[in-house]
Amino acid sequence: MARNKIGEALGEMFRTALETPVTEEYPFGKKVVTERFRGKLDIDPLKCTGCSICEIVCPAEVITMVTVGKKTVGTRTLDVKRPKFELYSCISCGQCVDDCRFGALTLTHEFELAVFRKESLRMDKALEGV
Amino acid sequence: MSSEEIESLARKLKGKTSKSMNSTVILVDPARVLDACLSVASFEGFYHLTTITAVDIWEDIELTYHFWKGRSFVSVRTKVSKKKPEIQSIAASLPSAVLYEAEIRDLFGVTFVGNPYTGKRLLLPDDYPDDLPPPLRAEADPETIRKRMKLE
Amino acid sequence: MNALEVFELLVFPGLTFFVWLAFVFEWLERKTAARMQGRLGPVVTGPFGLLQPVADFFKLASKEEIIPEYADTFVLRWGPALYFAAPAVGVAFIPVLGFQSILYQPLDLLVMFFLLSFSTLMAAMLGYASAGRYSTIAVGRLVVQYSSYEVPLLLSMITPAVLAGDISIQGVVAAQGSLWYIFLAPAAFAVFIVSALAELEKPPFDIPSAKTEIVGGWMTEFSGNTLAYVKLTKNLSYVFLSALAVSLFLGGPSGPVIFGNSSAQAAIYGVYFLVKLFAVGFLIFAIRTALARVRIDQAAKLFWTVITPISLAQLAVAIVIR
Amino acid sequence: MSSGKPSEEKSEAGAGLMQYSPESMMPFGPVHPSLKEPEYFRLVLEGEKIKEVIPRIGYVHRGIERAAQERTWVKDIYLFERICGICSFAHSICFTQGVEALSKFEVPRRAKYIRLVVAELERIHSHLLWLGLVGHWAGFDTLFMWVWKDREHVLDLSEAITGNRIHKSYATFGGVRKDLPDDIKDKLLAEMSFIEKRVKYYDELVSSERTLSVRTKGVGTITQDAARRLCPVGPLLRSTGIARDVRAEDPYAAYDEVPPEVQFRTDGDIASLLSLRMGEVLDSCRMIRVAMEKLPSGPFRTPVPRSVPAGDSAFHVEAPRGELFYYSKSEGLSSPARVKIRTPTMANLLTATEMLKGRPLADVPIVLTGMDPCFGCMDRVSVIDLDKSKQWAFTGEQLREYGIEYYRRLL
Repeated sequence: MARNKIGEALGEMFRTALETPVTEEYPFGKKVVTERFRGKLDIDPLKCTGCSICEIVCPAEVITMVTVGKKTVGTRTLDVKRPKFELYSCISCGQCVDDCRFGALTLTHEFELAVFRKESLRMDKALEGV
Repeated sequence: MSSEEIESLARKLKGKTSKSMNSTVILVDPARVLDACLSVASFEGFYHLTTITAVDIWEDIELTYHFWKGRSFVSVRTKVSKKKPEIQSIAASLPSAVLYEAEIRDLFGVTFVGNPYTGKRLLLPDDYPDDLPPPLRAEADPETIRKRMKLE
Repeated sequence: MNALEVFELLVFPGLTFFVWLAFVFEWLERKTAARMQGRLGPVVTGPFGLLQPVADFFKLASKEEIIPEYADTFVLRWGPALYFAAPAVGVAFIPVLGFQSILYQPLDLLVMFFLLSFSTLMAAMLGYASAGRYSTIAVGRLVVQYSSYEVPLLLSMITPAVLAGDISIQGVVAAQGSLWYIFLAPAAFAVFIVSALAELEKPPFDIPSAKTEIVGGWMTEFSGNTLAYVKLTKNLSYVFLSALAVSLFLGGPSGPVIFGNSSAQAAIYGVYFLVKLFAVGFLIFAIRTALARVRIDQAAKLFWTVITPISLAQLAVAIVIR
Repeated sequence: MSSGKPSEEKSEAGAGLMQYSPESMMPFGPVHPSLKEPEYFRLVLEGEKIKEVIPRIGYVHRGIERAAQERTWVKDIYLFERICGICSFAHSICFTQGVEALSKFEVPRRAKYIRLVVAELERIHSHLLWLGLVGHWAGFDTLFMWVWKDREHVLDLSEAITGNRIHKSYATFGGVRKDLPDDIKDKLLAEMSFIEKRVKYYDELVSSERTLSVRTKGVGTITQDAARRLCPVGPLLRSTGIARDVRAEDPYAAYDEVPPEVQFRTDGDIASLLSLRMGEVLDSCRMIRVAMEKLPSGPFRTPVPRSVPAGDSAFHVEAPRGELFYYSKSEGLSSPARVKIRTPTMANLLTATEMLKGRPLADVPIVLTGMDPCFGCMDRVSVIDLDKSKQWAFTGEQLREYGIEYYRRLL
């Protein structure tokens, strides 16, 4: 067994004392996240075609499609749908981003999601865009 | 354990073997489960009982005892009818089965005769209504459970 | 006692000065312990977080006081004041500016013995009075630990008195003019530091107030004012014991004389005293960060079988030298 | 009031065994819903000796196996990933590989290597977390701070590769969702040598620091024949000398091309568990380095049909705490018919309870820390002191201290 003496950690302690501490002063210094960090979901209303794949695929059932208007295709009239997001229960897994063929959805680097009112985490951006 | 040995064991226990993916399964009827497990476990190195899986197949419950060694599983499978969900416990000779059997008793309602676990419940909350069917059974409906236990 | 003496006793080299020092010591300990662990330590309040202990004190003092159901309210109301009094009085016997301490008794080293055991007694009474389950178990361990470190602590304090031939702190300090007793009796200094660690319940002997083991130890049931004063007292006794170590072993404020005996020289003495005080304080919490908590049975064994014989031997050597 | 006398009315005890009167039943354990698998034991005492241990778990039983039956296969990956807050990637690769085996689907070699690298990263962070907790438990907060400071490097690496520190959401059917970032290789190799240097220092520190080694040597020992009988898994099993590791014996992902050196010790106490887990961290660093050298090029993922053909599959992986087992059964629909999950702590739980039988009350917390339950969850105990007929409630830690008091009387 290695020699058994007290105060084994003393040397290392003084070395750490000289190094710069690792605590990040978060509220003051901004936290740098890595490039692939999966933060808050965001949608680009122009690219969204209302195909509702994201609603089907979302594990947390955060997305609901809302009919925002009508359009006629040939003889049939279809209603135009756009997604509405309740981001307070979104788990940022990115499955919808992968499956959206039109690239309308992206995961931003924003992670400060503490809000006073639940409504401010509802995203209806896609609805007005039509 | 080569396939001939498994074949001979299955014939001895009047059971059938079937192959599924990486595990060979020996189907036996409930009375012979104990000595099937014992003989599998006694093969060199097969003593590790990974777990016991219960699956609800409509009118009865299928129990599979998985034993693991090397690159393959050898599993003993049996069916227990829902009308009389009782089977002999193997915990006396394979002590690692105690908790697995207790869990299945909680979630599927299969009582293992002779299981030394003396707690009334292993997993379910104490106020789970006794008259309701155990949760993982097909006929257990989450809505009624939620209402009966006054969960929001 | 004329106005100057009262001022000296209560403000400058006396109570307020040492209470302020207690806050600085707590800050110093938290800051360097953090820095040694790669953390930052208190930063927000005041420059470099210097006012954090003061902020903690006033925050606690303003909090509501919860007295447990079966607690002995009388002891809990007056206990902290007495507990605070022990080091507060002791501090007045330490010479800071020059070789005269404010209060001088011919046998004031014995007063020190009494104050040290009195503060542990008060801690035990407070813990027991608060009738919490954790505190009662903690008081049991506090007494066990006290009984093991008391003998070596006292022995290591007697050694310098024997060397100086005078049982008063002022006398010991004066006798050390030329040669500090740390060189004459190094083992006694080491024993004093280790027993001081046990008295202050700092790791590795923080068993009575072990955070992870019994939540707050004998301080678990305190809240509001009581907790504020008990914490302050622990820091004050930390300063008090370091000051004792300085005066008994490092010659108190003695050091090269620059301005003869004018008031400026007194200031220089004060500076020497402070430097040595911070050195001893730094030594104590360097040890505190480096060691894991020892179990109570190991602590008792360590004290009785190892530390007491050393202090006895050291005393014998001192008598021979004398 | 004699302990253990059978009482008239039907007590807690189930059928068959001698019925225990409620007073002799001592509840020991937490009611801590925030913990993953909070163990709660009812100990039957005879004076100081523990005669019978009845575990009671399920405080966070979220009915995941039932919930899985109502979600599609892809959604289930994100559900199972959230079973454990430390070894979440082990759950997702165990489930995905089980289903890939069921649908006889060949995953590209590069994906297998990437899965190996991320799984070993997770093992390193899980073992470092446990080392820090042991330090904190023994009152040595400096070790706790240092170890968790170095662990940040590993978590930052996971974030760089998968986008999240713990819940990686990275493995999916047919491979992984994103390729390794191209500048990751040298960053990984640099961090691995850093971790190796630090862990070597900790290993040496923990064994030689007197105040620590005296608290871990010969404490909470597990004998080999008990292990053979009770089938514990992972480091707990290997610390008794039986070197069984799923990665070596039944290799999955790229473990057949990058085999692990299975670590094992012989005396089964906490000190050997400590050095065993440190050895595993060093071995993981080595494996990551080898895997990065031999990393094949090619696709990291191939498309997979949504539904899974009928059949069932049993699959297991070596999670940081031991063998994790998934049994999934499909009837060819878009959601699974049944998924059975057996986590390593479940297997080790029985070993811990059996280890407690016949031991004094004092050993309860130490034996359980060795098992490294997902959280050190011995939190509160209420002791019915039969001879003094008083009721105390201690915390688990306080029980630790009571243990020392107990040993002190033996001195």
